[in-house]
Amino acid sequence: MRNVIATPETLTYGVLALLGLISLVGTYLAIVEKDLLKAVLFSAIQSTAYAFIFYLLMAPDIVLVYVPVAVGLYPAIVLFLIKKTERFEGDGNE
Amino acid sequence: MEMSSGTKIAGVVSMVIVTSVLALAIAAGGLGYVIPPPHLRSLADWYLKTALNPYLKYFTVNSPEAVTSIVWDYRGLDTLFETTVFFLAIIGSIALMRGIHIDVKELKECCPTGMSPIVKTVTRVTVGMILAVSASIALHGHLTPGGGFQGGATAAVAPLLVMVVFSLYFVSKHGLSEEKMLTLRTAGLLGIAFTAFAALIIGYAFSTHAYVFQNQPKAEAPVGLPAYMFNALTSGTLIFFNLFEFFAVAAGFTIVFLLLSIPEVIVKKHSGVSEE
Amino acid sequence: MVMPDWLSNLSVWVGEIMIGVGVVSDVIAAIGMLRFPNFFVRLHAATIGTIWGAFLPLVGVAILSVGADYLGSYRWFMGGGALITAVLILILGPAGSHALARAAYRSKAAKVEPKCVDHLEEHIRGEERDRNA
Amino acid sequence: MAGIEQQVTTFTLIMFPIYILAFTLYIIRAVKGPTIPDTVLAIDAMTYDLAAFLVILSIFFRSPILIPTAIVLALWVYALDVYVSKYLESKEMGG
Repeated sequence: MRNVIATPETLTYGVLALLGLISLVGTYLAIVEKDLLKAVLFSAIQSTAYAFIFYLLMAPDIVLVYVPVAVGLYPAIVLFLIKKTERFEGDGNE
Repeated sequence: MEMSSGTKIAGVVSMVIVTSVLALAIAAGGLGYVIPPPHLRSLADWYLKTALNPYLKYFTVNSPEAVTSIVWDYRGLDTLFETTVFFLAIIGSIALMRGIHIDVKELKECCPTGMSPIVKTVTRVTVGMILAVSASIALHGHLTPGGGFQGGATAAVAPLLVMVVFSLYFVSKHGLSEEKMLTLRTAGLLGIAFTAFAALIIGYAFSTHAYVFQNQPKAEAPVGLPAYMFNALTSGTLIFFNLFEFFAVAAGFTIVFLLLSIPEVIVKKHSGVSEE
Repeated sequence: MVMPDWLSNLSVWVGEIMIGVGVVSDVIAAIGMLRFPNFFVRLHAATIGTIWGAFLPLVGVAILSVGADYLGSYRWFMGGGALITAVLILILGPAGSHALARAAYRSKAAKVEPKCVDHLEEHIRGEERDRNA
Repeated sequence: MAGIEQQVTTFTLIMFPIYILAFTLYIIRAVKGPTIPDTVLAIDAMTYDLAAFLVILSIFFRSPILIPTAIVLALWVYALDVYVSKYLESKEMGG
């Protein structure tokens, strides 16, 4: 009998599902986090998971454009702006 | 109000459960969502058959990389307007920072330190590698995955890294200024425009029909840019588009980061905002 | 160029052993990362993760791809890419960890916690005193 | 030569779940990490391992075009490290 559980396809789909869930968790934590520096790092987790997803979907073009923008440029822009404003998100009534 | 860690964990767990249940339901055929069949659609089949096909002389792009040939040939005008949107954003950020300029003397008095010598040495080694990788991504854009925007975004991280590690003073002392980057960006954009009109100009010179954004010869318009140059596959306009887009994107990102990394003291002084 | 069978078999075996060692150290590093008590102790686990868990398998892939004849002539490209990535990680990983550790210490973001004597703190204090004087 | 192909493919398939286990452990530390440097360190180590894994996977998928993604990933995580250290260490990002 042929083994149907451990074929490359099922493994790839399982990993895709796991990465999707990881990116979901990263996005949720980035939204609710009050410390903006930590939020940037959570969104970096999400970016890494997405880069891997695009890789597994055989789209190296997208990986090549996504990784510099989402890991190299976007955290830099946000960190520059946090440095110029405030690190902790307030309630607005202080 | 700070969220407690219990609330956070509960939120994460509930989101994971809801998403998994939804995905399982859709995969099992519920909720009325039809998953598209996995076989090749006719449009994709057409692109794959014509992207590099010397026998279909009037339909081919002469590029083995189907994505780049779609981006810069089949839907070239669309990409042109996407590029326009990107550069409008950069023009907006330049307009926001008007009146604020980079002065080397002021920077020297302000903060010329940078990070530790180990990081500086490693960055000195890596910047060359980054530029090499980005040039490879951009110039092989018509052969392997990659292209002008990818290469430009990659190259823009090199000056940004130098700016962060060595300080803005070091960068401006060695001659990287906003005006130079603006010139480079404008040259790149002009190059893109010239490449778009190249076939039209050639057609006018030989008094035949030609189209804007034309790459290879078409029926009724038998002009086109050479697919092979110096015995190497250059795919007509694709290599020029990639090259000019590379310079334009790299320079555009660098302008934004040069403006963003000006210390807050100097920004306040130039824009006339007094210290609180 | 045709490679003798024993040579390609040997390179595949060596490459697989290197990848296997790398994967095991990767898991060890991940467990250490999870179980160690604070940041400065976790740096040790991160070192294992980057050098033994990433550098070694990449060199292993480069050796393996030499013997993997079924990949055709592209195997030289793949092996070269793996080797370049390995060298990059060998340079970048320790430098990144160093920058992070230095910043964590100087900004007091993480607590230095089994500590008997701290020469760096005295040194930084001395520097500050000199600057103020 | 089919023997080598079969051997390498089976070997990679066995390595697959172990790598995923390691990534999951790193992610748990990155999400839990009490301080900022902990999170960055976990993401850092995870992404270097991910770069190695991507190269192994491109041997598994037999497609050489997937190799450059690993180089790009390894380069940019270093950039993330440097940004966060600079943020923690100094008063100005451009200083």
